[in-house]
Amino acid sequence: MNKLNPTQIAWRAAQDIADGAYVNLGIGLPELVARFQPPGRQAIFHTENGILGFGEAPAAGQEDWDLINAGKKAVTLNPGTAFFHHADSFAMVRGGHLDVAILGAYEVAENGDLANWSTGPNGVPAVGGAMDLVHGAKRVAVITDHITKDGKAKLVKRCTLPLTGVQCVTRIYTSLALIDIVDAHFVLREKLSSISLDELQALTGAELHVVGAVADLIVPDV
Amino acid sequence: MNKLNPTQIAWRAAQDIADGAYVNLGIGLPELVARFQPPGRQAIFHTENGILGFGEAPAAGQEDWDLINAGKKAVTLNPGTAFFHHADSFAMVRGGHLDVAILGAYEVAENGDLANWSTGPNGVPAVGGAMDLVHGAKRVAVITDHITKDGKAKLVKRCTLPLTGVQCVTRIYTSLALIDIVDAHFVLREKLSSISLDELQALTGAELHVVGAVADLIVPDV
Amino acid sequence: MDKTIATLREAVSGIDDGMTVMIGGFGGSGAPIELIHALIDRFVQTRHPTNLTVVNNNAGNGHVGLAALIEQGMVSKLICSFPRSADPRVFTDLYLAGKIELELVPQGTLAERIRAGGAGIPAFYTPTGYGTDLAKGKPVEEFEGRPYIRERWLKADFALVKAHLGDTFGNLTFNKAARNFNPLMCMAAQTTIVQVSSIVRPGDIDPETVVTPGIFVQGLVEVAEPAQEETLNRANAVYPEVVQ
Amino acid sequence: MDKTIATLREAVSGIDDGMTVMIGGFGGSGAPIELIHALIDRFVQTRHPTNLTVVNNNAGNGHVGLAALIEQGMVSKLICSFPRSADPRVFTDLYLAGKIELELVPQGTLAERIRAGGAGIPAFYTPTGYGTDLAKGKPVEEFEGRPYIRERWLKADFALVKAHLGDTFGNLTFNKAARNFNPLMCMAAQTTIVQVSSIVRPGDIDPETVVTPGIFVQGLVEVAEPAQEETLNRANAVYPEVVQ
Repeated sequence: MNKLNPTQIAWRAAQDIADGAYVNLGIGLPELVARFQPPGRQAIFHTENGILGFGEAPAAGQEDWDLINAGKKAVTLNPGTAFFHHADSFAMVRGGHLDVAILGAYEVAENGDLANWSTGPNGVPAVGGAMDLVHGAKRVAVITDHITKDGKAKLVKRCTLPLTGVQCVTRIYTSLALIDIVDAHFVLREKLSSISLDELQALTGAELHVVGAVADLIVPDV
Repeated sequence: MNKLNPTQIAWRAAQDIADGAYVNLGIGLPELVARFQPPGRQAIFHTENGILGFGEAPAAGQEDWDLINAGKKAVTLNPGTAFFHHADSFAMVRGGHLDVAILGAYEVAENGDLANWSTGPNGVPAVGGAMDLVHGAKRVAVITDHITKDGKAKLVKRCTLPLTGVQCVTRIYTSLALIDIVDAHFVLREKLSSISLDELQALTGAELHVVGAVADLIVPDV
Repeated sequence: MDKTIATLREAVSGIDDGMTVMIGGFGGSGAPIELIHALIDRFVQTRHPTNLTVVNNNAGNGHVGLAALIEQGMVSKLICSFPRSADPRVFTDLYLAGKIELELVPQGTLAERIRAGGAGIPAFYTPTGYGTDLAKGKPVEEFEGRPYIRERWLKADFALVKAHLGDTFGNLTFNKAARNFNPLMCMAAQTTIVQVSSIVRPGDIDPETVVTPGIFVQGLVEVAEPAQEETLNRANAVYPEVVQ
Repeated sequence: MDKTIATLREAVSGIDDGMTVMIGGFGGSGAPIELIHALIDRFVQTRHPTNLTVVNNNAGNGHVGLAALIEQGMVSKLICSFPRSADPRVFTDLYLAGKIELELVPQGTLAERIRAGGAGIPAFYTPTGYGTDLAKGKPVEEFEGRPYIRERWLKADFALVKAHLGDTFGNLTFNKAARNFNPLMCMAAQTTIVQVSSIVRPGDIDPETVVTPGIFVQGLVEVAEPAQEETLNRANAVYPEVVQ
């Protein structure tokens, strides 16, 4: 099946970030979003561990291990950075000061519920800042493959995995489509032209609503 | 009647402040305490508006009006000062980090209740930081004249004026005596040798208990 | 991105009738006198904004700054801890005449309520005020054997704040004890407007020394030599100046 | 007054069996490796302290620092947000064997609970975690139409913290993002012990740039060139070193 690679999903998500936006990117796939700021726009990236305005990864061997992001990867500084402690950092999050948080997902439900921190009772649970981010940012978006590796729907009617937050996600960027959550419904905004609505619906665990035109999801080779 | 002047009461209170103690002094009479640090001891003074370690008043004409205390009087800086915002300042207070707060009083009750912010419903009420200080400092002491200007007791059985805090005062430095509050009783520790216990009791609105020896309250001419 | 606003007039143009406005400062230190006066200028010309709820530690001193704002009749309610000053006549007269509402809040509770508003904490418990008149009607709860009262967050439509340096991203430093309520109010307002002595480029402020990160600031206006309330009052200044 | 402590050994000498110890850092950045190792040294010699409750964002990485403390069996309970790392074997094995208790707390809630402990706020409401497994058993309350859960403060007997500069009064600065939980833990512990790269005189730190005022610090020990957890782990270091 023709689908976007993770970098392409990240590219699409990056197009919706305004100039000057304050953005938190989850660990892993969401981190790719920072690579694709459209020309003329500069977002300011927040990391939970107390940096606003960090930059790209340093060259290997140039790491300063006191200058890391939430994923504990080394970063660099852009001009205009600020450092702060964890309580101030989460005041930014919880207080609604971030414009957007872009997170990964195990499951997203049509009512906006998100599950992205625990795959169940086995192993060691770890939550980090995800539960804070979903209730803090003005807009919570998810970027994810449309289905799991073994072909199950990740966009579902109700989450089966432990929740990260209730009714918090408003937009989902997948490998096949761009879907908004409106009034507890999935509303299809864009899809790859190579997939039909019926095919997409078959890969989605809850009804896809169409309100007005569905645009083609067009992404460059990145 | 022979009694201590305000400066002498302040001198006595200062003798109980340990080296390195963090101290908040209320506006007015308590401010005098800072003048009498015993030799070899250095207390660090906290002011609600965000300074730890301020020093004496500047010479007239040398004021920096961004460098003031809670009474809005100009101060100077000692080496080792820190500035911080109001929430951090009251975290110090409410969080129990101050060793002692020394406050003025309209009335103190034998159960430790303090009234020092309102003389009743007339005029404009103003509370400032007093209500925070009484519940924050490890030790809350009062310095006050023993009786009001018109001869009424300030040390009372129950406060009649609006309370600043309940059961918060543990020591009272007056113009005649030094009294601790223990298990909701006034316990007399020191008194001027020129006044008898009966005379002192007559000027006090609740019973003075004597537990062990009562020392002479001896203060230099300051 | 550049958060610079060209003029004081433009900086206060978004404040409408009935809004809640936090005004920084403790007495005169950290008080954004020029922003307040710009708001008065607008009122003198347009009769707006009015019916404001103002949050400040005090109630003004003399006839400049916050006192002048109150004197113009623009403020219908004041939330503060200490409405006394060397010259509190303006507030006192209106208050005793029943023409301005007062919500008196202990100073530490005021600071914490503002921080809570900025930090997304709708309510918290504090020992401050328990058993006093200022706790009347507030929920009480015991934790570990000690009673506490519940206080609510405080938020605002606008904050008018004074800082020292600000870069164009809105990162701020403050001058000495002029910090006080200013960084908290930056967090708690929908729109925070800051007057700074100097607007500098991103990178000109050491990231270790930023007190208020730019995320809490929406607009900056440069006032190179700000007036100090105490100095104005010692000169018996009145705002707006009475034209002879 | 001089809060300097001469040796690492002396700096950790007050920590007893069963105590709650906050340990600063986020992963390796800001982690007080030398203080932790001094505590391990004491345990190796005396079999104390043990049965500790440790508060940290993580659960250690590799076999140094916090991971080594856990590996020694000194920790009976961990309160953290993210017990995963590049090499989490030490914690994972003990946890899956039921030999260490875990209290998992969302990261922002963990930070706020620690700050609340330091600020005398016994409880507060947060939206974080509402409707999730981590909110089970916690009181829920609605404010302005939105549900929140109530969280309690977190305090400790000791905090072990890493800072950059410290003056003899205990005023501290931190290095970049090594700040993280450190200033909060300084507030929330009965006794805060700080390792700093350099102890300086009062006045050597600009009062505008002090991050943690000395009132929150009880003892300072100088560790001029502190080890970094990531560097140790890349060298496959183990603490205590196995003597051949």
